[in-house]
Amino acid sequence: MSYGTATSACRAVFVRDFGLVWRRRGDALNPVLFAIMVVALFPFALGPEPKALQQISAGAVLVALLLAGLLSLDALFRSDLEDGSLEQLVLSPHPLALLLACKIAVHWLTTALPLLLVAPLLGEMLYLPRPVLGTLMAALALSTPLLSLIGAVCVALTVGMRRSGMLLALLVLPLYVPVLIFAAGACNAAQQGLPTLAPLLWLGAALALALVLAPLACAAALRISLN
Amino acid sequence: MSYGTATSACRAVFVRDFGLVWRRRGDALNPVLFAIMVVALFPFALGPEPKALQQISAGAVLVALLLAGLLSLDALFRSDLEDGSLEQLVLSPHPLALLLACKIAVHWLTTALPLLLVAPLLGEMLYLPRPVLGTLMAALALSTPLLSLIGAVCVALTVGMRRSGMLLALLVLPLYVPVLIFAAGACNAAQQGLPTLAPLLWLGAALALALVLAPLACAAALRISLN
Amino acid sequence: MNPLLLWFHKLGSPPYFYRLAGRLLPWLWALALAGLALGLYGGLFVAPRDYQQGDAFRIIFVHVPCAWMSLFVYFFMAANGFIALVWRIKLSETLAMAAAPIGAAFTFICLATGSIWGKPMWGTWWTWDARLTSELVLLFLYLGVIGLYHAIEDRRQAARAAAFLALIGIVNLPIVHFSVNWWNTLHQGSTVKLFGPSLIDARMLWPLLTMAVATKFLFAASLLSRARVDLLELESGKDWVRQIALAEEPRA
Amino acid sequence: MSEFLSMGGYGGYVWSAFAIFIVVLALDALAPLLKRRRVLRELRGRLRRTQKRNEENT
Amino acid sequence: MNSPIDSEAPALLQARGLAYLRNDEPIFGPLSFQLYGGDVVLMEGDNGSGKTTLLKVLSGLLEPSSGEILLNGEPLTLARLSHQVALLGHLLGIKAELSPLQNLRFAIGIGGLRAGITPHHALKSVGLEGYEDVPLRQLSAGQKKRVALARLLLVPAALWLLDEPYANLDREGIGLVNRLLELHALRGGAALITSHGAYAYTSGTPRRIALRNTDMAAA
Amino acid sequence: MNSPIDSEAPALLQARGLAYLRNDEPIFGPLSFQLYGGDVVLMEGDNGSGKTTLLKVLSGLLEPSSGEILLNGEPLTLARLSHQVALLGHLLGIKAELSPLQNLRFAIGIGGLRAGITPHHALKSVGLEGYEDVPLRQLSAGQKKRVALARLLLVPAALWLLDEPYANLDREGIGLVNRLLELHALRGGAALITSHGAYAYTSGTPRRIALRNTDMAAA
Ligand code: HEM
Ligand SMILES: Nc1ncnc2c1ncn2[C@@H]1O[C@H](COP(=O)(O)OP(=O)(O)OP(=O)(O)O)[C@@H](O)[C@H]1O
Ligand SMILES: Nc1ncnc2c1ncn2[C@@H]1O[C@H](COP(=O)(O)OP(=O)(O)OP(=O)(O)O)[C@@H](O)[C@H]1O
Ligand SMILES: [Mg+2]
Ligand SMILES: [Mg+2]
Repeated sequence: MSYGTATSACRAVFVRDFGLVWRRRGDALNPVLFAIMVVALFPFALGPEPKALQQISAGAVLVALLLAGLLSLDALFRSDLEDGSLEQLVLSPHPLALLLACKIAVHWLTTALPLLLVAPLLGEMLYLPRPVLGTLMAALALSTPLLSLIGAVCVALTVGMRRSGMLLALLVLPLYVPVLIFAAGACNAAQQGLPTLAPLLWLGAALALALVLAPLACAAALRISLN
Repeated sequence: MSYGTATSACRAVFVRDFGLVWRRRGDALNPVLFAIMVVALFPFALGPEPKALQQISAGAVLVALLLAGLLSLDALFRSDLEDGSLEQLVLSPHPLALLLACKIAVHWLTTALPLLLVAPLLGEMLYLPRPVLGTLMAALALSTPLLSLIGAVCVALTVGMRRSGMLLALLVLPLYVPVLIFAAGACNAAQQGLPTLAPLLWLGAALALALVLAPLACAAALRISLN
Repeated sequence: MNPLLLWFHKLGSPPYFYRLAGRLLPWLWALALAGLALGLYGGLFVAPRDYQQGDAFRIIFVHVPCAWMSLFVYFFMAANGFIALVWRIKLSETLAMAAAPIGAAFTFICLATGSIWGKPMWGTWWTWDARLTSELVLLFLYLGVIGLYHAIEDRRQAARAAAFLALIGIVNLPIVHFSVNWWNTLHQGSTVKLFGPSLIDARMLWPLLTMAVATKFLFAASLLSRARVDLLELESGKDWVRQIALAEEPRA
Repeated sequence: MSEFLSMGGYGGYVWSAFAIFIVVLALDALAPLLKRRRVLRELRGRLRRTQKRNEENT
Repeated sequence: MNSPIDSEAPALLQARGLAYLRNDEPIFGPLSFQLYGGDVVLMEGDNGSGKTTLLKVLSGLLEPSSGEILLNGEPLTLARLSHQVALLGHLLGIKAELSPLQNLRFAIGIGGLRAGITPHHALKSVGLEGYEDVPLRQLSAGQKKRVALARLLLVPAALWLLDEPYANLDREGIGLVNRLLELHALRGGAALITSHGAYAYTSGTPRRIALRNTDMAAA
Repeated sequence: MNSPIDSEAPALLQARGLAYLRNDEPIFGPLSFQLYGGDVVLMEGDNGSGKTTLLKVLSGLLEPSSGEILLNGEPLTLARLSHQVALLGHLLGIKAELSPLQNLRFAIGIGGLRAGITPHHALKSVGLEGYEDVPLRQLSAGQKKRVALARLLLVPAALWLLDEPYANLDREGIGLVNRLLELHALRGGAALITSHGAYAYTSGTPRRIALRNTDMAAA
């Protein structure tokens, strides 16, 4: 009779959540398709001149990825709530924050990482200058986990609700703004040939903080909204 | 013993749906807030220079309104499905297409019309040139009902599904692109001082067509997805 | 029990708070209105015309007090939210949630008057400068708190979830306040200092300070009357509310 | 007087700012009064119904 | 209340070899039966045996995989059907935000009104007098069900398809359903009701149809 | 199986004046009772009388509005609690996309494993041998319930809170639940189960707690 170790609990969460994503691997492409489509809207809306597009390319890619991430957030806890797994998770003898951190990690790996991988393609679609691409990727690598962590806290707050989609966006977007500012700041600096380290360092610091605090906040929020 | 007239059935739908919106009038603001926030993302992503923002202003407003409309679409039939009202609607002796047209009309009046009303504000936030505003408003007035109608058909197709949010976006966006092209075309023409009538006329023609066909398609789609 | 604690405990009881607030309210409204009248009089008639901005600077007498209040009310809301989350005091939940719409109103006024003021001064209604932007984010945070509160069926759970959100959003307050120092912006820096000499004419300063105090009273009055009604709604099953409802039966 | 109203050419700006201030805060003060009326009305309705039902049951 | 074997008047509802497949798995097997005016038929079956599905097929919401449905001797088309059938499902089709009166007015608007009855009357006869203007969310599950029953009284329909009408109702509510069914039968209407068997239509011995539970795991 | 009035060993579960309010409306009134090792207690009550809510409060998912819960004589905190309580709710907490074995492995991972039993054994003893690797969506409702019952066998927990364990099960399944309960009681565990009363724990006469249906519409 043993309760198992926290490590084995985390492994169980990883194995199951990856298994679930694997079973519905078609769905995993949705955010990528969505981002591609949003990016594709810009040439239609702004006209096809490469110069004009190039100017907005980094920003547009950022906004598209952010919106795609936002829409996929909703699914983070939904299926677990609907089939009662979430309750079992809360009742586990292992720290809830740790288990949630694993869930968030899987979510990031399966939704944000693919987005990160297509980011160069998206940039190419909008004639993103090559030298900026590196900075954009660095900014994305730091900011997407940050967005997932912040988003997870807000999702946890709205988890029991019926029509949460729009409300979630309202809660999340103000918190995303600072992240976006720093990420875009780095890209703009790169575009003008200025040093990009400072905004990236800020993002890194925020990420380190969020890695520690967000799972705890997420667990607390979840307890509140299951209550 | 009478089945009532089609007019009275339509009136019943209007009265009820407006009543429902009125009961949750706080929610009605959500698309507007969402659109404002998406528009606010652009200056963060692209930098605050009025010149750069001005160039993309019409396009960004269009994209923001389109996304806000997209997110609010999901709610079109959801609550009716969840409480069984949709079945009662389908079983009504009056033409389903007519009743659905009324529902779509209420939806447009309560979600798209407020968006239309804040469009000047959104334009102002991105320094939209005054002369373009008129064209933008005309394009929006023609394209938002069109988007609602097209969207309604897609929602009807996905209505029974669990995680429809992202899927809906994927279904709807390709259909929205042509509308967006004409609307953005009109705005771009206005920005360059060219005549804007042609794209607006195209939008008008498409709207006239959609007004007739979309409710019928919507009814057919609904029957399929309830089956 | 410690008398102070005892008083807190008593204050936390809804009927007691309801009655106490009812007794305080007329005084608060009177002070607020008198302060507003005095401040507006001072601002519109006594304060001299600014040598740079002309009469447009008079907007300062509504813009700045409301800007301060937008921050103050948020802090008040978050502090009550914290108490509500940690000690589960119902009154704090009520106060936090009653403060949110008032804060949103002040924030809205700050934004609106700021952009009205910006047109003649900066030549534009709106720029994406750090202070303006962070103030806009503050408005969205208020709206998010209100939206979340109304989206949840159970009132107490709703209040706790919204209070949690308010606590997360508190990181925005220092950004609003210090943005003028951290980034160089179009918006001007602090001119009024609590400690040390202020940089503006005394005839401009006293109406401004009067308005600042008056808006505090206004907030207190509005907060208490909102909290009273919210308590009536929350406790509508209780006897004391029933008595109030029956006592105010409109004679037909 | 008209000079005062024109505010040195800035009248439109100044007065609309003050108007927004007053109108928004007036609405804010009005909201709880309206809500109070609604809450008490609904409560009285509920009380009447339970009373009636109790009378029927006994 | 057994169906008169009267070959002259066509049956109100006639099902011939009706079957429904989902993903090629049979949900209910070929089924044939008839309902005449005045019939109240109880359908029993375990969870998942296809009761709800059968009612939806009969109402025209689902299309049968094979077999046919005749209404008054004429094959069912969506347009004809809806004039004659009232469905009360697991989901009641009422809005929690609106009052009973608003809900009933909507039902009348889209479904029509029987002669000689008003929403107020209907609410009174299901025991909801005094609740006309309370938002439904403040009512209990049983009271909500009564609002849905009031709809049945108002809307003209010869055939009632009721999915577990007794669920959520207390003893008095069960009596109410039975009274409504009797009234409907006396008027010449027919009703098909489902039940888990815990409660049942008590007046007379209703005819029964049993659905076998097809094992979903088999395939 | 009645509780021994043995004042020396503290009760496995003790509720003192437990009440739960939602929006200040009482869901269940102040309730006091004790469960000792070996007890199986049946809780009865109408729809909406608060059975599910009580189980959630006892499991620590919901916080009681007043009163306290003692586990082995110590007040309940979320951390302590979870080691001792297994909850089987309306929602089974299993994934339809995964196989029974995958689901059970996950449950063990986050909940721990009793000595001397393996997932294969547990599946066999609930009669699901041969279904180890079939995705759950292909199983019937009753078979899904059995997977959830297998979880109870595997995860170490002295107190079982079972919400309508008999629902969805056929006669044989009901017997299975009763066998599991007996085994658990013999081992010194305790169980609190709810039911609409249609089926019940048949071995011996279990103690019963009845929840009154507080009328939600009243206040
Ligand atoms: C939409 C536009 C504006 C917004 C959102 C805004 C926002 C704010 C905020 C939030 C504060 C309070 C800061 C604090 O106490 O930490 C403030 C103070 C102030 N604002 Fe604005 N403002 C706007 C436009 C303007 C304009 C156009 C002017 C004048 C040219 C102006 C002049 C001032 C002054 C003088 C203060 C007082 C500073 C002090 O003493 O602390 N603002 N504003
Ligand atoms: N939308 C659906 N998609 C797939 N399968 C479904 C769907 N609806 C029902 N089923 C399956 O069809 C079968 C019959 O379901 P149905 O709801 O008709 O049963 P029922 O007799 O009404 O059961 P209950 O007593 O639980 O109401 C069940 O096995 C169910 O799993
Ligand atoms: N999330 C919720 N929000 C508001 N009210 C709720 C919620 N969950 C339950 N209730 C209400 O609480 C009361 C008790 O519900 P509960 O689910 O505990 O009853 P139950 O005895 O388990 O009923 P059943 O036999 O239907 O399972 C019901 O009146 C229900 O309407
Ligand atoms: Mg059924
Ligand atoms: Mg229950």
